[in-house]
Amino acid sequence: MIADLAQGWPILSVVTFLPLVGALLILLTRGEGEATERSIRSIALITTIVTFLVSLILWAGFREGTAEFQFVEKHAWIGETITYHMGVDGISILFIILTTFLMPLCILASDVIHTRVREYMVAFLVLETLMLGVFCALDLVLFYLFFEAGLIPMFLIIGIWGGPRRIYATFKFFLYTLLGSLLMLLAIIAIYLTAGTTDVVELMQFDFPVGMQYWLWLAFFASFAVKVPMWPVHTWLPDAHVEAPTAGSVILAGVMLKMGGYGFIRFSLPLFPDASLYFAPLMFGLSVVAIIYTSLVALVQEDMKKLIAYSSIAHMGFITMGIFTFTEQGLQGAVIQMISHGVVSGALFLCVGVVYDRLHTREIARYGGLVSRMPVYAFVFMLFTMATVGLPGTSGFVGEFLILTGTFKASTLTAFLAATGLILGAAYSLSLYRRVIFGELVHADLKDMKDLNWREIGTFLPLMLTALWIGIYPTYFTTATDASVQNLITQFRAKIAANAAPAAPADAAPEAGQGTGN
Amino acid sequence: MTISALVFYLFATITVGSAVMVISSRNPVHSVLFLILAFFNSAGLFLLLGAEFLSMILVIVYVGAVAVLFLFVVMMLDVNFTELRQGFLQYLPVGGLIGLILLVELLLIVGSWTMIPDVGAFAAARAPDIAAVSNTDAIGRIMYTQYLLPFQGAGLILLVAMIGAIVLTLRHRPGVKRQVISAQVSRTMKTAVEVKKVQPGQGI
Amino acid sequence: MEIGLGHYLTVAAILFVIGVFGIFLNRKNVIIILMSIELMLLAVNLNLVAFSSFLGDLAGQIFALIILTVAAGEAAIGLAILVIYIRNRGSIAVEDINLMKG
Amino acid sequence: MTSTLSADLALIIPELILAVGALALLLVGAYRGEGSSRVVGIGAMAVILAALYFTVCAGSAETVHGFHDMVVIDGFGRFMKVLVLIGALAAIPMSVDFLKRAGVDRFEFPVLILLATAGMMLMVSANDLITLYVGLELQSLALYVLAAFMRDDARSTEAGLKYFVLGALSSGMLLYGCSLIYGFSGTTNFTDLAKGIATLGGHGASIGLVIGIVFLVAGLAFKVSAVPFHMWTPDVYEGSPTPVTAFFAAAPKVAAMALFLRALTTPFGEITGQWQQIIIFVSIASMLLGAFAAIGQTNMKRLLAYSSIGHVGYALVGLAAGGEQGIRGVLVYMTIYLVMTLGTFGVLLVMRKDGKPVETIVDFAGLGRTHPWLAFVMASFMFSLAGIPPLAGFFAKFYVFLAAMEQGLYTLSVIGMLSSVVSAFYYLRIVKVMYFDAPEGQLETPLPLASRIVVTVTGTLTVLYFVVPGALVAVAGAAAKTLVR
Amino acid sequence: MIAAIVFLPLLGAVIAGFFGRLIGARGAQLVTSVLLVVAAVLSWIVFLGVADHEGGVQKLHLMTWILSGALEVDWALRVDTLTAVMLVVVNSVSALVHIYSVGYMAEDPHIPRFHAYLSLFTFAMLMLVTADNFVQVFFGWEGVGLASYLLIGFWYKKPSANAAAIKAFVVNRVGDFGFALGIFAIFLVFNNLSFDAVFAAAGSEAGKTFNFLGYDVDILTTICLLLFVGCMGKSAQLGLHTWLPDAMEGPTPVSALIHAATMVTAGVFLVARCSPLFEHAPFALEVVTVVGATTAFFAATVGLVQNDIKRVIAYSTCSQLGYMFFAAGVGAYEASVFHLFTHAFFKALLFLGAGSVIHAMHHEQDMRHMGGTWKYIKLTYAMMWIGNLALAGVPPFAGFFSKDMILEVAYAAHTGVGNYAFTLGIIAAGFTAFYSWRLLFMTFHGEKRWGGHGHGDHGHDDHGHGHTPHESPWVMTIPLLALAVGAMFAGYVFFDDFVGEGREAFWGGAIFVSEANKVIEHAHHVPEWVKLLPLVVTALGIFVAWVFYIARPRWPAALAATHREAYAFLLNKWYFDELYNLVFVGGARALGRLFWKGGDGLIIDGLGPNGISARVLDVARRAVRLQSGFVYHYAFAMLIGVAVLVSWYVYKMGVTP
Repeated sequence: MIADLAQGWPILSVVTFLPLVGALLILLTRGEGEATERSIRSIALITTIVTFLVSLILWAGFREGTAEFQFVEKHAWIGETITYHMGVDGISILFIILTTFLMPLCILASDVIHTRVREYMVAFLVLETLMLGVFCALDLVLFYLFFEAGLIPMFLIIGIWGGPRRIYATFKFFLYTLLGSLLMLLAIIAIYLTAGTTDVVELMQFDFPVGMQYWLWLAFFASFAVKVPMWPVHTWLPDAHVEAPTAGSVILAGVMLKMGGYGFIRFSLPLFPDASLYFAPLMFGLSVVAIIYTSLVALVQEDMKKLIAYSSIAHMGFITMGIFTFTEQGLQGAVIQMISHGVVSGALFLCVGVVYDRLHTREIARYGGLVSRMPVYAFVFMLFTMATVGLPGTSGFVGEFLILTGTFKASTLTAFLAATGLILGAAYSLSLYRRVIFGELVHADLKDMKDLNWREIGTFLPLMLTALWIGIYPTYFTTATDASVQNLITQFRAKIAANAAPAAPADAAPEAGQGTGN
Repeated sequence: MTISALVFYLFATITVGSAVMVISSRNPVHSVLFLILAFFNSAGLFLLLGAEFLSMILVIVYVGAVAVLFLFVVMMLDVNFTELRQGFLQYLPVGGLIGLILLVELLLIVGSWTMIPDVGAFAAARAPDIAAVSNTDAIGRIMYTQYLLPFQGAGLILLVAMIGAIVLTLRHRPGVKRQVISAQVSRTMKTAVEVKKVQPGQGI
Repeated sequence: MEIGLGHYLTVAAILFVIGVFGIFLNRKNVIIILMSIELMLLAVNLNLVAFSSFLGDLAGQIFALIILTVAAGEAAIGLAILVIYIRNRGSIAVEDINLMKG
Repeated sequence: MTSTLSADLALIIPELILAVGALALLLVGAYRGEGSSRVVGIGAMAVILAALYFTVCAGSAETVHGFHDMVVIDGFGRFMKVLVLIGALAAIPMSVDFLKRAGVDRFEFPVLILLATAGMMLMVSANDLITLYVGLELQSLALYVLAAFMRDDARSTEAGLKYFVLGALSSGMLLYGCSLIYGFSGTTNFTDLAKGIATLGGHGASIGLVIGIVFLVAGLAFKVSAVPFHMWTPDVYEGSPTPVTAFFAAAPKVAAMALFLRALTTPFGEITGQWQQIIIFVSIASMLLGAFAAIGQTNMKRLLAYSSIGHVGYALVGLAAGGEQGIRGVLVYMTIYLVMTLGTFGVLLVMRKDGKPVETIVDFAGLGRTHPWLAFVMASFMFSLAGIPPLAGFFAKFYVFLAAMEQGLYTLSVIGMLSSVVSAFYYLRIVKVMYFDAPEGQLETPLPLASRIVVTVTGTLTVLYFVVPGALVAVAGAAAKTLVR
Repeated sequence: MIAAIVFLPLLGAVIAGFFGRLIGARGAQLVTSVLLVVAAVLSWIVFLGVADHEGGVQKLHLMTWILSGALEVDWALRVDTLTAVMLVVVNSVSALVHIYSVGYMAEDPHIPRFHAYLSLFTFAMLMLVTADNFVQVFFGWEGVGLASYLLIGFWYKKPSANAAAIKAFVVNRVGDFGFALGIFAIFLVFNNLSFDAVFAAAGSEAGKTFNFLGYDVDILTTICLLLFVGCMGKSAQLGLHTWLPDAMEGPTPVSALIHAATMVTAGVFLVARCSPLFEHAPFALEVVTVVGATTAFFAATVGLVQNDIKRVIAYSTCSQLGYMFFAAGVGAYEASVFHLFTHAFFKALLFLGAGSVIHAMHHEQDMRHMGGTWKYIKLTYAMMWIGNLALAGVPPFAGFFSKDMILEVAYAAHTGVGNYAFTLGIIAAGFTAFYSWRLLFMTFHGEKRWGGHGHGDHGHDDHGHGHTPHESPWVMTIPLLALAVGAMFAGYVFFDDFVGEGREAFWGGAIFVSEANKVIEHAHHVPEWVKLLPLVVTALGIFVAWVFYIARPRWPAALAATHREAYAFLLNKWYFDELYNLVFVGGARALGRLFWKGGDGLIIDGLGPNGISARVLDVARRAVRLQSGFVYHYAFAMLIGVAVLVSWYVYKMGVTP
């Protein structure tokens, strides 16, 4: 029934560009003052909710069990070869839902913004379109367009509504990301010149020469690694997070970081399998360093957002590690972890936002003992803290568990080192929680803190339910991705084998097969 | 050593020498005069090369117009020239070195010139036999045919120069009385003559 | 000793370099710079005429003619600009032409 | 090639319209005297529109040579001419208001623009070194005057003087190069040069010829303001009246680039290997300098000057790549660059504070709050200049680097990308000033209508270009095909 | 029924947690306690069913949990004998603790929260013991960790409680780290994570090797050792024990439930559950034995000198867990679980008794401020006696049966590690007796030290120290009595089923014992002196305690003074905490700071974005300086440009025509 609704119209384009319509509507509003502001908020909220609902129709119409792209739209765009090609498979659809799901919550959480509301909402809606486009695009140039364009609204969001050091942060964010992306652009051009197309579906059938793969892989790596961000190109993230307004942080952590991981899965693996295999140890190394290093750094942070930002880097380290295991568990784990992290870290930033809105500081030492004033908040915060710690039953566990399972297959040492992240993660998350929520209520101004209001509870509730849902019944999500991931791995193995066969069949077998159990 | 060679060296030496003086003499008026000298000698060189028309044009246009214009401006501008020569040598070493290198290279390059084997095949405007048609005549023949467009273009350039010079320098000073011919011509009796009845015993 | 093309080209090259010299060695007088430009154009003309003569081709002379014409216009414009500049600043020292930099 | 004069004249109808129109308007102005600038301006726009009409619609689509092969009319030329005319067309209305307020609303201004445009048209279709020179000088002389047009303004006259002196020097170099080319190949005609180089083989590419090309390139690089022949640009851009700067940055640059392309491609296409290195060198130097030197500028016009130097560097990447793809890249780049530049200067011209035109970056502070639409458009231009998708500037870069990568110019491409990150920094700074800083002072209202129209049109084109990017590319591709045979 | 047993506590937790304010403290207590009692009754029914050999293995598939390729994990409940034993232990103790808490926590403002936590804990523990795959065990494993964390930190205003809570969680995480790796290794090797499949295939993997961290190692040994790391964390074995004493910061019922009877025994449970794996990994078993024995000894020595009443019991727990492990290590899993079973009763009894004392003393925990209280709280006093007797292994109390069994199997193993364990076990038994009666004497006998003097130096809430101790209300004493019954009779009643002749029928495959493993058989036939020796050392221990704390009260201080260093060593728990704080906590913080300020700040940002932007600005400044404004400079630049290009071509092409 609902499934049929999704057919017969360009639903992907509608989902993608619906927020733009909302943005236009907001631009058409006139005047200043309370009433206008309220109507702007309502338009934004309604737009994002409608987008979410449409994306749910998409979700309902999605057929599981096939690796093919669905809801495909393809129109000539730049000439004949570079097309407007949209489509989703089991991997990308989750990100679309994640994005549309987080957006209304962000709009809700933005009630505290009172300056330049019109621009704020427009920026967010435009950003939503661009993010959705990234996950729908099946053409490299189109992808790049969305991928890069997202910088603009984010730049403004951090820069206009951000904290005191917002200029530094937003410039760092923008230029860092731009640098990586431009190298990817060159690689896209090289791909176009070599393969004669930028269509992802066609490219997946294309075999790049192995020598070239390395360069292309590195160029894509430059972009995605910055976006993820991987150590050592991660330093923009803490700054950006600290300065961004709450909703900006949520989107940044919840969706934008995922673009990097998504990129690795969507492009690096299927397009450059040999290079991916070749560089997998590098990815493992960097991921492990990210996990341990940033966890340790998170341990000594004094700013709540910075701590969570560093923890994000560590979590993203798990993701990059999982992707390059080339195992089903690793890849699915990475996807689940990305979704989970999107929900959980987004929620954590919202948690920070809640107290920030009340006290206007994020310094951990300024808090303490909040539980006696804000029990509901303490509960919410606890739940997400546990999710980020990776407690079984929450979403955080499933992703990390699958990733580590996959990683253990690929490299026991990597898994061993990465698993120390479990310990460190617990240490910094709990110490944050303790310092903010527990202890004696010493600061006088905390005595007047109000507990969550209904709007805030309404914001958190869906997130909590999702975090638990993924934690308790992740199969719902893994079955969606299953066919795509399996196809990805099959293709990957086939390509590796094909390329290795003429040269040296002996040492070319993917490492993933080691171990007696297989 | 033929006469023509001697003449060439004479002209060449004077040209180069006066060119040096143009840029190094202390008084701009002297510079202009040396420039004129250089032009004259170049005209001589042109003659040696058989370009009689250009030679004359050089004298007429350059000496007669451009150089005089320079002289005019130099004289017109009431600038104290006495201190205008200092600091000339500050950049000489480096500049001189680079200039010298460039010069040597240019000389090497022009020294490498050889007659193109089949020049007639694609030359732009093959010169007619000098015995049959004089240089001026030959130039005139192609000037208005083959090279009509650049010739007209050059005309436009002169127009621009004229407009430009006027736009930049012409000033209507307020308070200066001017003759407005059209106004004079268009005067009628009505506007020009006012008839007043003068009452007896009273002034106007 | 036959006077060949090389001789003329040498003279032209020297003139050209002197012209260039005049532009950047001169720091006190803009008018000299304008004259240096005339020297450069003269050098070019000499080049063209010499080539024209030795190639037996009139295009070079036509080119030189055009250059002569244009140079006259150029001189007029240059001097006009110079005149208004001096009206504004009261100086023609090259070193003073330095309102804008960086 | 023999042809009747009337047939030849028919080829250059747009140029004739411009020249004759300029003369006619000169008479109108002279007759009506002071205060006729408005009428003359409107007339000039009409003349340009007529020229535009004949450029686009009249004439055959084929390549035609005329005036004893002194000019060539082809798709490439037509494309560039359209750009030039658009640039000129936009410059006139934007300047009228400005000059009136500055007290120099003289009717010669539009006339000079018309004449300069005629020179540019000639440059674009030049097929001979002599035509090239004549066109170039026709343009340059008019521009020297325009730069110094505010003759009572010290900076304007200084700009004029600098531009003139250095321009003359560059002309000298260019001419020296022409003379060498002529001497070492025996002809000034592009078609013949190509033929000669092809038939003479090693003789064709003698050292003298190559050095001639070097001098020629130096002269042309000056006109497009490529490093190291760029030094005049910041000073002249800053000093000249703003509408003149807008005009400088738009039309002459396009024309000079067209000339650059034709003068290197048509006659010397056979020996691309010889001059490619110069272009690569110049291109890299321009991109880097454009990126670095603009950082820390406080004057908007000066910043845009450096920015334009950088953009020339990017356009030259396409030329360095050469071939149909490369030329197409340059054409696309110049088109988009023209639009962005006109728009940016349009914004600059719209703004006046305290009775003075706005020039410094600080004046943009808080524009996002006081004039959201203007700030939005300006921000779009900035992001577009930085090459951020989905704005037009991205596609511009995309096509030149596409060509460069195709030719295996990887180092050049990477350097280009890196420098575009650096340049993004200062573009962002302007956005930052507009959106993140608190407003200072009020803009004078009402904002000039003409500039607002220009801003709106160019802004819309820049923002919405991504919707149908293929059209321009197709046209540019067809145009490029006519140049590269 | 199984589902009811498992999910009733969860229901209680949810009701008490979310609607605590609605139903009030009384309501929350009532709901959770009743639900728990129901669950406990149901567990006994299940247990008795199993004990009557009616059940066998029951499985209840709830739903799929994780499904990713070959990895299939279900939510499922599995009941066999081992589970049934654990169900009984968990639910019984938990129910009693719930009831006890009604009294103990009566003055606390957060009663619903406390009861919610307790029930939540119970749920997690039940999930752990009913798991039918490793991941679900892990779920319960971490779940109890969470509940433990919440309960230890229940008094969130006390910094020490918060610190202890985090410590408990993090140290447990260290164990979980090993456990998780073990699970990954199992999946790698067996491609499956359900108990049935893995255990069925275990035999065929024996002796094979795989690559781990670059070394070729025996598969099962590695897996078992990794799993054992998890067990060490949860069961506070030497090295990862530091959290347990600190966990005493939590309310006493919590200590009784979590840190004595249930959660800490999860490690033992896991070893027993994984007996099919351990049986094929002899080296791993040896490690288990050595660690267990050492812990038993170590904790006993530390227990000798502690002054906090709960800490003494905590070390005692630690020590007893050591016993259980070395029993398992020598292959007597049944004995191990038997001790677990009996220990649950008497240790919970001791804790609750101690709680009763503390309650009576108005939250005074330091034994040096007690003494002479037996007259005021006679019932508690009696309960403590029973508990101590059971703990010390005095017949016929429960501890006697299980503990002696363990010592006997250690002896009967006739291996090096077995003898090691036996020796240390005997010594620890003596120590156990000593510190147990030391506790008893210091608390209940001697002079009154609680009369309001000398209290200035401790930091507990010091309300009402001057009051006379009073007996606890009936809600607290009834659980004590119930547990006392268990502490007295659990050993005797179940001896036969657990480790006696009926054991094979009783366990019915829940515990796998290889053909060659006849250690329990042998244990029944050890020499007499082996059976008597524990009793002798126990008696000795009690006697020494009597001498020190009743007959010659000055001796302990004198002894401590003469052996100052040894005393300090024991008092400071062998300096484990100091070492860990220095190395791990301090190290991690120092490294974190180094990476943050040095790595991120100086190196990455310094060389990266900030450094590059600074260089860019330098270059920009220099580039701008070139633009001097002088025409001749500009001309010069052009000239140089041309000269360079010309020179380049002259150099490249030469000047030959």
